[in-house]
Amino acid sequence: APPRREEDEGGQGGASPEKVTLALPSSLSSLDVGRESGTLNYAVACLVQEGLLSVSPDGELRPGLAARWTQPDERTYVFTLRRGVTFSDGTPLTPDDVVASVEAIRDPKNTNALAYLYAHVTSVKVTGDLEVTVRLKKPDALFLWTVSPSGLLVSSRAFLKRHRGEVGTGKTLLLGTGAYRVTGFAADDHVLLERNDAWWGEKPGVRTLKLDFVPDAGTRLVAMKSGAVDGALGLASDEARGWESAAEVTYTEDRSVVALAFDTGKAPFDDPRVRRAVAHAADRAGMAEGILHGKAQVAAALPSPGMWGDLLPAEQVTAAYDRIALPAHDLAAARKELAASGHPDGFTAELHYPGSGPQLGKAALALAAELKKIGVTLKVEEITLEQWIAELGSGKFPLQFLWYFPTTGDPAELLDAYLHGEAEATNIARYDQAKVTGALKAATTETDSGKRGALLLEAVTEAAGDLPYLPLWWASTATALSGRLALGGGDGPFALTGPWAARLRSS
Amino acid sequence: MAVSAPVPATPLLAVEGLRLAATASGTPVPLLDGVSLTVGRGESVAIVGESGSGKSLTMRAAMGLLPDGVEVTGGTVRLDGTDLGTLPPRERAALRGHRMSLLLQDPFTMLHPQLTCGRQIADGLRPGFAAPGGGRARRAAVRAEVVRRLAEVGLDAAVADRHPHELSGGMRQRVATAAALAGDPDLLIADEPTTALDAANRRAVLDLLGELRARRGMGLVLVTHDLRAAFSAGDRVHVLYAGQILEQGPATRLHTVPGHPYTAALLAAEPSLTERYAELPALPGSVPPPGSRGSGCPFADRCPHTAGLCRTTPLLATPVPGAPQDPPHLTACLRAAELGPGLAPVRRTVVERGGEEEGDPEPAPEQAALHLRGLHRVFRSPAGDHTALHEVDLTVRRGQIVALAGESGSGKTTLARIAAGLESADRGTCVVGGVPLTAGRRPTTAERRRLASRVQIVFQDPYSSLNPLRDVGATLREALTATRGRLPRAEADAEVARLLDQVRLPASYARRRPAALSGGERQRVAVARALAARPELLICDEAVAALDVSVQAQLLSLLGQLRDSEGFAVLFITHDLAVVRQLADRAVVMHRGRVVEQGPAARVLDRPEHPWTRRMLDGHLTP
Amino acid sequence: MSTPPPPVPPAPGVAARLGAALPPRYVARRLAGTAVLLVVLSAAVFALLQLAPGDPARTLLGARGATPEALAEVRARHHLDQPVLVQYGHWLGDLLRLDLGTSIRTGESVASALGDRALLTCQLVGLGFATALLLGLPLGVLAAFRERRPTDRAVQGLGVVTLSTPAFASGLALIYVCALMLGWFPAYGAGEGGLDRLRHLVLPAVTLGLAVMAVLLKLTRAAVVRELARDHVTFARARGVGPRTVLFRYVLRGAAVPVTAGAALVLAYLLAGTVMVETVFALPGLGPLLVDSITFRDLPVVQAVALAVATLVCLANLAADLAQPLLDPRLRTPAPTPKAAR
Amino acid sequence: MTRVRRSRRPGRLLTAACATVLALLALAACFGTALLPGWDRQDLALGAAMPDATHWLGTDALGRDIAQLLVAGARSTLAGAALVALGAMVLGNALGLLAGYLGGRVDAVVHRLADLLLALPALLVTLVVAGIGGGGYALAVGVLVVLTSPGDIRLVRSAVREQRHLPYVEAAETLGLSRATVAVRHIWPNVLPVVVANTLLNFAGAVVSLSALSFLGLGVPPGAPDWGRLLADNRTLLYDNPSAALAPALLIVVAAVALNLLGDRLHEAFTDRGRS
Ligand SMILES: Nc1ncnc2c1ncn2[C@@H]1O[C@H](COP(=O)(O)OP(=O)(O)OP(=O)(O)O)[C@@H](O)[C@H]1O
Ligand SMILES: Nc1ncnc2c1ncn2[C@@H]1O[C@H](COP(=O)(O)OP(=O)(O)OP(=O)(O)O)[C@@H](O)[C@H]1O
Ligand SMILES: [Mg+2]
Ligand SMILES: [Mg+2]
Repeated sequence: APPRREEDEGGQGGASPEKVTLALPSSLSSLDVGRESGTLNYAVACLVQEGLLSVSPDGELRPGLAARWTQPDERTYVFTLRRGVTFSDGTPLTPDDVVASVEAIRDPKNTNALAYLYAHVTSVKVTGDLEVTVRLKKPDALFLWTVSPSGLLVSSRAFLKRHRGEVGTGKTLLLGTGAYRVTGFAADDHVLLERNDAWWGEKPGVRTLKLDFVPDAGTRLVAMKSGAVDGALGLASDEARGWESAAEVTYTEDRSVVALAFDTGKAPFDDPRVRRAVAHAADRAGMAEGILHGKAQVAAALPSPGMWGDLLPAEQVTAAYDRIALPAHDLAAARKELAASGHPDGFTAELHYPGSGPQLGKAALALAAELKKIGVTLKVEEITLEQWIAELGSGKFPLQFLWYFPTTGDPAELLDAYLHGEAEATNIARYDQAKVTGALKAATTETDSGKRGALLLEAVTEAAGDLPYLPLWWASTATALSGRLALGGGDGPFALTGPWAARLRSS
Repeated sequence: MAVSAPVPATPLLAVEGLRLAATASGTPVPLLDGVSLTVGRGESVAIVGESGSGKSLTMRAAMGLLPDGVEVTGGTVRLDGTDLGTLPPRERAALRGHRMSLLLQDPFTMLHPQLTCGRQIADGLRPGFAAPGGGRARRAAVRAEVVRRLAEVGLDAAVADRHPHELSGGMRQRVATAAALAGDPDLLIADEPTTALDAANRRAVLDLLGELRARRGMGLVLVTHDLRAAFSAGDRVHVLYAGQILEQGPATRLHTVPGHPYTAALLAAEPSLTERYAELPALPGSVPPPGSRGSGCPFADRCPHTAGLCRTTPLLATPVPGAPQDPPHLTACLRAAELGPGLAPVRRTVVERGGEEEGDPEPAPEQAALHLRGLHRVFRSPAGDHTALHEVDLTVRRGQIVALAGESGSGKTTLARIAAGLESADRGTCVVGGVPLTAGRRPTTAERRRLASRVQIVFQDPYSSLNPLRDVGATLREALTATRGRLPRAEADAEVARLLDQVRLPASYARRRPAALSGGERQRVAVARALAARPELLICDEAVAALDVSVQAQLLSLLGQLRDSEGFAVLFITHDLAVVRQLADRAVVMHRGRVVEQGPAARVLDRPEHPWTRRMLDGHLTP
Repeated sequence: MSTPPPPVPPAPGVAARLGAALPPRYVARRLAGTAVLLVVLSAAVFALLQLAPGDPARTLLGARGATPEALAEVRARHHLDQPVLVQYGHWLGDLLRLDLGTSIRTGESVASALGDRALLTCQLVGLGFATALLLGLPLGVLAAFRERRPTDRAVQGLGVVTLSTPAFASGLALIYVCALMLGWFPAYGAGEGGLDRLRHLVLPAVTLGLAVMAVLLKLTRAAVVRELARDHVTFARARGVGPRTVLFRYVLRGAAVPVTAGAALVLAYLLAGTVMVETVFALPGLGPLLVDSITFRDLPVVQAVALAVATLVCLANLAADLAQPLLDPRLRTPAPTPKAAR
Repeated sequence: MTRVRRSRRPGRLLTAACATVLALLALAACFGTALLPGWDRQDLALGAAMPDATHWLGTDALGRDIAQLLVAGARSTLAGAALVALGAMVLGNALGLLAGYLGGRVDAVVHRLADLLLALPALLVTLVVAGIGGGGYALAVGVLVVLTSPGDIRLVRSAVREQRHLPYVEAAETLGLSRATVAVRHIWPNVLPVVVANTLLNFAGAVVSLSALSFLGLGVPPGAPDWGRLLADNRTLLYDNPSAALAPALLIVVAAVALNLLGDRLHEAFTDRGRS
């Protein structure tokens, strides 16, 4: 007989199943987000550990482990911890644990993936009974995001000391204050989570949560159809379609963006007409519709609308984005632009994509097919993720994919990295325009969120005309749950950042 | 058609009108055409016939062990009056081992290499022979019985724990005999039990079989293509030819007054140990293959006495005129009465050719066709070193025929291969037709090229001596090109025709593939290939051993004639001392890697000095 | 039969027989050969670091934090500034101390990352091998006994189809049929140990077994056909040895030599198959670890897995080698030949 | 004891069927792209569509017609595999002839090497070497050639060793022909049928191995109409449009089965000839 899942605890009406098994599409080899920082790692770690601040499903920063925070000056933040919080092993949370958690990230021996976020932090100190004070070298409008779960997941000093360098493995697991505690982890197999009854938040309905890693798409769907799992997280859009017959699928914008990056300092893409020609050749609507099955949005800029969260009203962003007129899919126009460019007879370029992003590969092939019609040869090649990351900053390839998952809900994260004339390491388009850079600089020190938003939006619209990047789409992620389950509390772009499983309920 | 003569009471084995056909290709091809024979209790019956005549199939049919693709199409096989053909397979299988047993030809493949000899003998013992006690007692009883069986065939008890590869060929044949007799059968069929053995062992194994038969009172069928073995070991002899029995009768009668031209021809072709004949009268042609046999006498095409009726009248066994009735002497020859004494063996002229005399002076090394001094060769293997040649001295003069005889494994082939440049000596000198070969390494291509016109070799196995993919012409042309340089096509073709003519083959054979040739014809092509190089020395390594007497006679005569016309020397390696007598000027006897005796052939054969030579002479079978 | 009963020497004891069957010199030579092979393979595995494009130090650091200090530290730790041979020596030394380094990706010690996965993979390979044996051997014998008849053709056809189907495709098919349609077995995962583990491994093992079954089938069929055509089998039948004994003691015994030699090769196919099977069935064995580690250029882990596989292969070959003289007395050192009594 | 086949007819039919399948595949490989000039036409708006009258097997994610892709893909699928098989044949025969005929030290080295390579799991080694070395498809094919060759080496070597001391070979030697001539002109032609049979088997193996590599992400470049790649790419469509995934799988299996059967049959025919 097929493996039966546990029967519902109380049958109908808001009660929740005792045990829920969900499938994750890729496997985790470590639970420590500092080691392996894929989006799914966050989805697991956020159930166990918390940051000083938390993020609402819509991307608003809210109190987390810190009940309050103040900013006495531009470069100083003071956080006051929630009272009575304990780790799942029973020890109370102290400010020192927060300091230790930051230290662990900054420990050069650890080569923690998040260390770069703390590069401009001067000190983190315990300044009171429940108080932690952070000082920065220079003002940083994004700093509060750094201490949200995307940049800081707090563990205890004792735990970190005991398991230095081994946190997140099957032996040591994780220790946190969150809604769940990890009771078992087998790399590439599963994570077992048990409700943490001492959690300060609203009591989660599901007692035991098992996350199974099922990398093969076909097997994953069979698992769902045969009832071995109750749902899945993080399905790719082309796969999700198949799930619609077996489960309730919800698509949520995940803030990630896919764009083409032109090296504006290198032939042939130093010629704006060439860039426009390529943009005219790209059938962006077709990609979103065909390759992503309509589950993505044609992008107008790098930051997705959801990134503007509490900076600007959504209508203002939409209106501004609507005004951005990126070249439409039009081969005749593309030919014309190319003819007028310095490469009227076409050229040859390479475009590499990471194996973990097959949809990028398909987009590249679609583009290549169109470019071929205007006399441009595009060689598409699949490479490993690591190789792709290494190539990104190397400056060797004038045409590249930009595939970015923001960790914050602030557009500056993207804009500062990719449009800022002085951001040499990350600005792969080597785009340097005084007006844009100026606006971005001004936004860094601006404390009023509305004004900051306006400055950033100005940078975006200003850069759009130069086309250093051709934004292709803003993607969404799919969550599938069997009809019996529902994820309450909204499905905004930050739905999986935070203790999402605590909101699982029977439907 | 041969019909069995009336035999008193029920014989042990009675085969009547047995017909077999190969059914693999759809249309059945007759292989046996009404073979009848009987074996009485305690009687020894020999079946002789050339290769392919159907001897083995007859016996397999009797055992019920026909290979796939061959089926019985008529006739009966009775054991003690029971028709075996009507028995269910299971019951028939139960008879094997206990009522009748079969001993195969090759002692080297007949025993399972991974089982001890004792085990294999024990497997054939009757299940009920030992007391029904369990385990240890039973094992001890089995072991005691195995040891007893080994003693019966003259082997030590220690052999029980040996694996076959640790024993010599003769010993293996004895073990196999013990295994075949383990179930105490009433009838033992031995299919060429001695063919793979050398002369000394051959005699011993035949003697052993005869002795066991007498002691156990069982029937024995001896299948062989060796006339001497048949006549020396069988009470009665059946002559099988192309799937039919041509003659049957008491061994002594068949030997002295054959009733069929075929038997007479076979006897005439047999060389003798004691006399050299001016010529060995050879039968022309070869056994017609299955599927191409007409309705009349299958021997008609080769028979010197063929009349028109012979080709159309079906065979019928009739008593040989003037022969005694019991046991009967039957012949299938239509003209037996008419030919009468004309069938008696041709009186062959005995010659005493001078050959070499004892005191002839040694030629200088460069003048000899082959000059070996102190030749030494050791084969090393993980199992230990084996000295195949031990300080061998040997000279072959130009134009001389030297026979090299010796037991199996005495180093004859090794010597031949070294002389032909296929193997290297460890030390010693080897000069072939004036070309010195360096000890310790195999000759280079350049050396072999020079050697090619001095020495050529013909091997034992006719079936692999020609490249199966090339026709005869191509093979000979290659030999011509290799040794004499590229010739114009027409000239080469003429030369090929001449070579074929030299070995008495028609020129049309140039277009035949080896598969379309008989064994004797293949050996002749091999000789032609060797002749193409115009060598000074022709080495024949048991070149006639695998052939039937009739074909052997053809080849021996051919060699003698060619030596006379072409003037090359021959080093002729053989087991068979009668062949030595017939062909050789000089005889050399080897034993365990040493030359133990050499001298003029007549002297060595008539007045052997070394005990081993005498043993070989004793081992020689005489009818 | 009047021969007086000859003295019966006792049969040699088990120890003596084993000693004769597995001569110490032969064993020593095979062990030495395996050791040499391991050294060669380990050198090849070590060379992977050199094969990876770019600076080995950067490769070992991974994509993160290639600061000059970190680079210097890696160079020192792996002796990268010394000649390759010295590096290899150090690496080998570490290896012998079972220090396989730390994973670039997880920071975990490689040895501990390998532990459970190796166990699972071994279980899978073992079960797969058992499946292949249970299917391949009897079918091979059956086909040989029915040589060129319909049964033989059918069995061979089955073998050819399994041989021609990529393991991932047959895996998906089995999941679809046995897990989804029939619901007999779970579709994925390794289960929780014991019987549950076994239940979870049935489908993967069958997938794996089917993929290599054909190899064994072919080997067995050919060997048995060869054996059946041998004189000693005909001779055994002709002297009334029972059919069961003929089959097991004569035919199969003879076929065992080539089949065991080939069975070691089957291991290579099994190991290659596990990568796909483990991926399809979501089993946390060495296969996915290898694939992921290759994707992420986690070289220490790749090297460790490669080494584990190489060791397994060497040991299997050693086992097959040692089995040969046990099965085939012709490979043993000969005992002195007894002489005929007369 | 010679065993003879019972009836030849069903076997012949099967062989004919295999040969027909292979001929069709070869035809598709040679002229597929020429016959279907529009095989790579994309229609993004269509996306992965279900089969209908114009697209018999539906379309893939790029809106390409799967049926046409499969026909056009015969070349890329079979070419790689053929390259592996032929490369292994050339390498295997050269080394096998050398080792078998020269014997001695050369033989010992080649023999050991072949044994070692044979014992290695080819797919894993290819995965590791091509994955770490980053050489992509070409390197993968190269590695597979090397790892496939030991079968040929052993085959040729043992055949040569078997034949090396046969009288006809030694007779050629006593005629003064060079060793190379003897090996190539006399021995090799006699080994050739087995070699050809084995090459067909290797070909089949390579089709399967390369599809496995595609599955694991190391196969031909993206977008190529390779069957393995199509199968791997369309796997996610299995439950929407099964034909998209099943058709390439079926083609792989059919091609491999046909090659395997033909290879087996050839082998059998050769051993028959050897027996008679
Ligand atoms: N399995 C078989 N299928 C078809 N023909 C066969 C088969 N076995 C033997 N023959 C043919 O039957 C004929 C008789 O064969 P058989 O083995 O009985 O000859 P033989 O007298 O024993 O010869 P030899 O002295 O060579 O052993 C031969 O022409 C042979 O080709
Ligand atoms: N290549 C070899 N390697 C190892 N031992 C060999 C080799 N060739 C021959 N011998 C051994 O050398 C000895 C002499 O063999 P050789 O073939 O010369 O004997 P022979 O007199 O020709 O025997 P036969 O009459 O059986 O042909 C035999 O014991 C044989 O086992
Ligand atoms: Mg015979
Ligand atoms: Mg010899």
